[in-house]
Amino acid sequence: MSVFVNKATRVLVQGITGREGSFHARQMLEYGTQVVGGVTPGKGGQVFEGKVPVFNTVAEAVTATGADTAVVYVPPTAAASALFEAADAGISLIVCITEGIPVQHVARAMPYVRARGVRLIGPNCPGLITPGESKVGIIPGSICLPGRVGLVSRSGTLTYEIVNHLTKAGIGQSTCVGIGGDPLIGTNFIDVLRAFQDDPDTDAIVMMGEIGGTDEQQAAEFIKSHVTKPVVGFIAGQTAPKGRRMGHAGAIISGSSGTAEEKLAAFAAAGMGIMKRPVDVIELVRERLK
Amino acid sequence: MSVFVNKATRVLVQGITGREGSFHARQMLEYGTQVVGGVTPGKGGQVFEGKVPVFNTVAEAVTATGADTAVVYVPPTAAASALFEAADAGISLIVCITEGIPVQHVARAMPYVRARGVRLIGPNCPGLITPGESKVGIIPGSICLPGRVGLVSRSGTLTYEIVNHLTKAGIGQSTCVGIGGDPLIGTNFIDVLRAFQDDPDTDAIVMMGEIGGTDEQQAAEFIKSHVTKPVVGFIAGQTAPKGRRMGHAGAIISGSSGTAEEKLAAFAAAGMGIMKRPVDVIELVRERLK
Amino acid sequence: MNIHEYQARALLKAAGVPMLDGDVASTPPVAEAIARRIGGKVVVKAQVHVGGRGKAGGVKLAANPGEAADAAERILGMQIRGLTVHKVLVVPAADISSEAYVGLIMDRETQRPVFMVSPAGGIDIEEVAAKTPEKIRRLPVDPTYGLLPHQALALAFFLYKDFAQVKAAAQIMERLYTVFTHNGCSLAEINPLVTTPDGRVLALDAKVVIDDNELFWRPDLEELRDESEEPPAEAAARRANLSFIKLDGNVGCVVNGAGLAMATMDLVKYYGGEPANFLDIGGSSNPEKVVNALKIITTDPNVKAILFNIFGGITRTDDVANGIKTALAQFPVKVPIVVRLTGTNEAEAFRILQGIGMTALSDMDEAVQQVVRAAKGAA
Amino acid sequence: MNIHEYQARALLKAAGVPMLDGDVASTPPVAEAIARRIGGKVVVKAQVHVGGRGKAGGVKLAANPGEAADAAERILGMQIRGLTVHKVLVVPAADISSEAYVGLIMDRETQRPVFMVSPAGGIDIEEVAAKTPEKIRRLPVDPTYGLLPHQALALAFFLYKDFAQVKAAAQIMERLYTVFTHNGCSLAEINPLVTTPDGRVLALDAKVVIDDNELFWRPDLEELRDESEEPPAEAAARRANLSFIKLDGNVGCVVNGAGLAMATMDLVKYYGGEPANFLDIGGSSNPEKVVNALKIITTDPNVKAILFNIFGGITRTDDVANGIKTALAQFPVKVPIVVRLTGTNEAEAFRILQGIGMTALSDMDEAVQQVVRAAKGAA
Repeated sequence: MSVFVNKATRVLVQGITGREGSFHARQMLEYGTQVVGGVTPGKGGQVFEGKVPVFNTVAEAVTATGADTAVVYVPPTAAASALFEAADAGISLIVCITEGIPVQHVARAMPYVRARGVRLIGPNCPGLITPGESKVGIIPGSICLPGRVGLVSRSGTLTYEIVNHLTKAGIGQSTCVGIGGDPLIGTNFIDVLRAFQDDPDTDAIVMMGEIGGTDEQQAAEFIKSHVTKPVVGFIAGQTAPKGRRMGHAGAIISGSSGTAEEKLAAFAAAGMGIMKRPVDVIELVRERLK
Repeated sequence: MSVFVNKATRVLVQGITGREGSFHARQMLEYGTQVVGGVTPGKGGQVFEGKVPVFNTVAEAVTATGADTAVVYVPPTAAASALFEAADAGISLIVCITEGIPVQHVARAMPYVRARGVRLIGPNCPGLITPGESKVGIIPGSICLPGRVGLVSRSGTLTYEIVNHLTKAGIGQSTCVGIGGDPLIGTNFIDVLRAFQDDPDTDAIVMMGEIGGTDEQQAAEFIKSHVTKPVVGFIAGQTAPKGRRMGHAGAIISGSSGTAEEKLAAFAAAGMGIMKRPVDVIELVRERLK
Repeated sequence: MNIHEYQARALLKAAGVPMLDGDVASTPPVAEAIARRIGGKVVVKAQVHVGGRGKAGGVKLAANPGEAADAAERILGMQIRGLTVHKVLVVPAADISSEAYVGLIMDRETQRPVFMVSPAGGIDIEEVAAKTPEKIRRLPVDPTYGLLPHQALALAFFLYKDFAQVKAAAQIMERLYTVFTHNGCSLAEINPLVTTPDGRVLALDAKVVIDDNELFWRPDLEELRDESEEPPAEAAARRANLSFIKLDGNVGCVVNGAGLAMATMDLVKYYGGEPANFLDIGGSSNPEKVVNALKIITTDPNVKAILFNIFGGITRTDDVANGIKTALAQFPVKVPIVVRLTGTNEAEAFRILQGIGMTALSDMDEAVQQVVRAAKGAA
Repeated sequence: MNIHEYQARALLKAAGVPMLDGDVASTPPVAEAIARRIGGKVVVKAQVHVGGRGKAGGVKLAANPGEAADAAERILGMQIRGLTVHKVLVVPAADISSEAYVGLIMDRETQRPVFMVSPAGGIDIEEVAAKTPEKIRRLPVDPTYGLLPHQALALAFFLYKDFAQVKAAAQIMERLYTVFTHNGCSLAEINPLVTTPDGRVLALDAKVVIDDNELFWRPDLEELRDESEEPPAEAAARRANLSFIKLDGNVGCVVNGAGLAMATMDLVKYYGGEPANFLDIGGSSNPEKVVNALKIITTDPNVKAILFNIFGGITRTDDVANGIKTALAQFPVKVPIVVRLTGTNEAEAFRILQGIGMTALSDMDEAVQQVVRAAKGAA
């Protein structure tokens, strides 16, 4: 099985007629994701790829299609508004791919989304995929293999690198979740770890963190006390200098806080397997699946 | 017994050093209300009437005194802020006496107060009194008599008039609640009716409404389906012209809505006793208490 | 507080709501000059705080500046529902493709500002609500977030198909919301919101009502008040911090508390009289307020008898008695006064009144019956 | 984005935060003129985007205009942690009674703006937090309501006893919050917030960091950027929409994705090399970005070998291969290039590279080991 999305997930694409949105909507359709509708204000009535109806508003789209999940590809200027709209329309899972949303806009949208009981993944994330069932976002379907290892990560291509190692080694994945590289994100490591722990079809978990913040340290605490399944971890940014933003808005060592060292120490204290290199994931997971 | 306040209620007076606040704080103390503290920013450390400590903030006052109820006498310019402050400090009942708060300020404070699970009575109300136990607000204690009739009203002196009739006739009250004359109020008729219905020591209910809005009509619906105790009602403003605000910001007939006629019709449909004159309360209640 | 259409237009314009050009005039020559500046056909509209101006002849079309002057001549000074027209608004006669309604009110039930929009504009929205409710869309706005962009867009899609017009209307709604919140409005509406043949979306007529409670700390809004729109007695009462409304009866009423004041009027009616006014002297009475109240009531020639109904709580009844005493010393009151007092310091109050040869009652029904008899006897 | 103290002061001043007079100078005569206008003792402060200016000699007291000119002379052109001082701020030397700290940051954990205030100001707040946490009060602000008046007052009571100062400080915090929200800040702080012997409360030094994501639609804020504060290569990268940070090693890295870029640097180190940079070409690569990336990396004389590590997802690896081909045709690259490509269109990418005599690897570890060897061989 899986967490958050599966073959029953009915996906709405916000920004389906845009450059990014249309490209990834096609990719999702090809993968077999149930893309039931798209939203672009002013383009209601169009049909995307000959089969996906386009609506002016999310509310209309939800009424017409019964969508439960929205994936957001709109530009950063409109993205916070897209979150408010999806939450208002009764969507239960929002996956926000958009990068570059001002953090204060996200801070304002977050309580609105939460108050409506909606799960937000991202922003600035690659989305998630349950191999063989549903891909919501931009993770390449071709590198994934159905299986029983759950992945959660703050980054995009680094996730692909590690998924790729697992797949090539014949180790499949239950769900791969990219939670995003921004300082404020809707779903954090702990939320996903809890879901994997509760998922009867996940046997082991791989977690990829990076420098900045204390999410990994808190996740390690959570693992120590609440996760009985084996967890293998990686931290990117061991060679990063202090005080410089390493691409991701969230990847920054402030003062003495958020270093790779303190995160790895927390992993070790939680009894996690620690990858020194991405490729180490294969052996570490294999040992733990025995 | 009673609803909302009783002899265990620990009251904080916001604006205790002001003209209104100090006058009524004294009246409450005389009545036997447990006034445990007062708040006036900048006057922290003073002692009111030789026994009530004054604090700079509600949070400090709550920590020091264990107050659970706040009564607000601050001027309208500061009143909305006083509501935010009391709600933040963990007060569970706020009674706002202040008149003249802009309705949009109240609209902004309301969800904040609600989200913290706080009951707000008012604004622009005379407060409430459980005769012989606790008076929180400005209802004159001298006209009340402990007993088993619950009163709820949108107005002040009209309530006194009716309480006075009851007391003179030897009919005591469980609690008298003035919910206020503004268009937006924290506690409405239904909230109080529900409390009286659930109060084992209230046998009958007197409800005094006035023109404007639809609260009385909704209350009548509620009574029809949820209140088994006898209810006697009054509507002030049968001679009021349309479109003019009759003193209270809430007492205004807009278009064809909010007239005394429609309210009295709703009362009749709910099987309530209807007072044509305030003095009628005596006979109507007496009949129903037999 | 009601304000004039031209004032409402100014508030909307300041917030960036697109509207037709136009200006206000107090004389026909000024109206003519405005019409000349605008060019083409204009509409001349009476500025009064009542509805139904059109039916009353207060709105006229003028084909040229001369006609505009004539129209202003006829409208200025006109009485509409008892109010004299002192100003006219002159606006271009817009070439209109469609009329919609966009309104924002503070709603008691949801306790939020509520948008109401309808593609059926230009007419009374209450009528639309009653007859074709499917033509109205309502949206309660969470005041902590304000009107969100997607909400404005959804409302605008209910009005228009063309996306450029949808976007224009959504922006107008966002700006109307700003007008509403920045000016403490209890109502702000555009009726009609029109589209022109060249596709523009414009506010044609605007109405704004400001929450009276907002005026305490917003002197700039208080300045929008037009006292000529109020009966002089009501303006005088307002300045004296009294809540007063003139009615057609002959029993003057001075009461403390709005609910009791209404109940007193109702009881006057119940006992066969007709109240001459609503008057609430408020909670913390002082003798001065009583003096002012008596002054205002006695200016009404219809008043044949006056009733004081005071339930002393915060209000000290001796203050009221002193006020009566002071007033009677200052000016003669030629009609009978019936005083009902009970509560705080009533013994002292009775003594004060006895001192000037008056007696007071303590029962409300008795007092009302007495004043009704007095008014009838005098009439 | 960091901005200078004098720019932060201007933002605070515009929001009504009281502060001492002062102005910025690029030359000693201007500094002297400012000191003369201010009168009395002044402080001359280097304007650079790093901390520890005082210890580095970048802050000097001047008793008169002449001394201010001397101080400016010595500070301008000075190097502080690798940055050249181009401007100095001249402010009065305030007579100070107390120093407090007031800061506002966007907090990851509470996901809200968080106020931090301390009566122990003027020093590093992290030090206060570590050594005397009881001297710091934190308050997360709900962004939907903003900083509420009672919250500002409670924070101010933590700093001061005198109620006039409490009110002044509360107002300053409300205004600092406005600066924070209106300018998309991730940090806005006043350190120290001082009281003067005559009882005033003033902001003495201010620091503001603006969220990079805010700059897209706020060109007015983008104008506050001082490119002289950035290494030229980083400024060039930013203009080319590349995320680039220069480091001290000799292995240049071109990667798609920030996480993979960091992991690549880490792996270079793991295999005994030293990364020369962080460089993320982003998700939707195009050949132009690759050309710019190579241009920027090759300007660093320390770079002895270059590694491309591309995991094709959205990024098409053939775009990257084409970018390499174009770059090599445009300018010579004198150091060895190791290319690792996998994913979208990798067959085509391999073909393109073969066409220009290059080979590519598909394994990351192998590629990193190879580039480390190449860099060592060249060194």
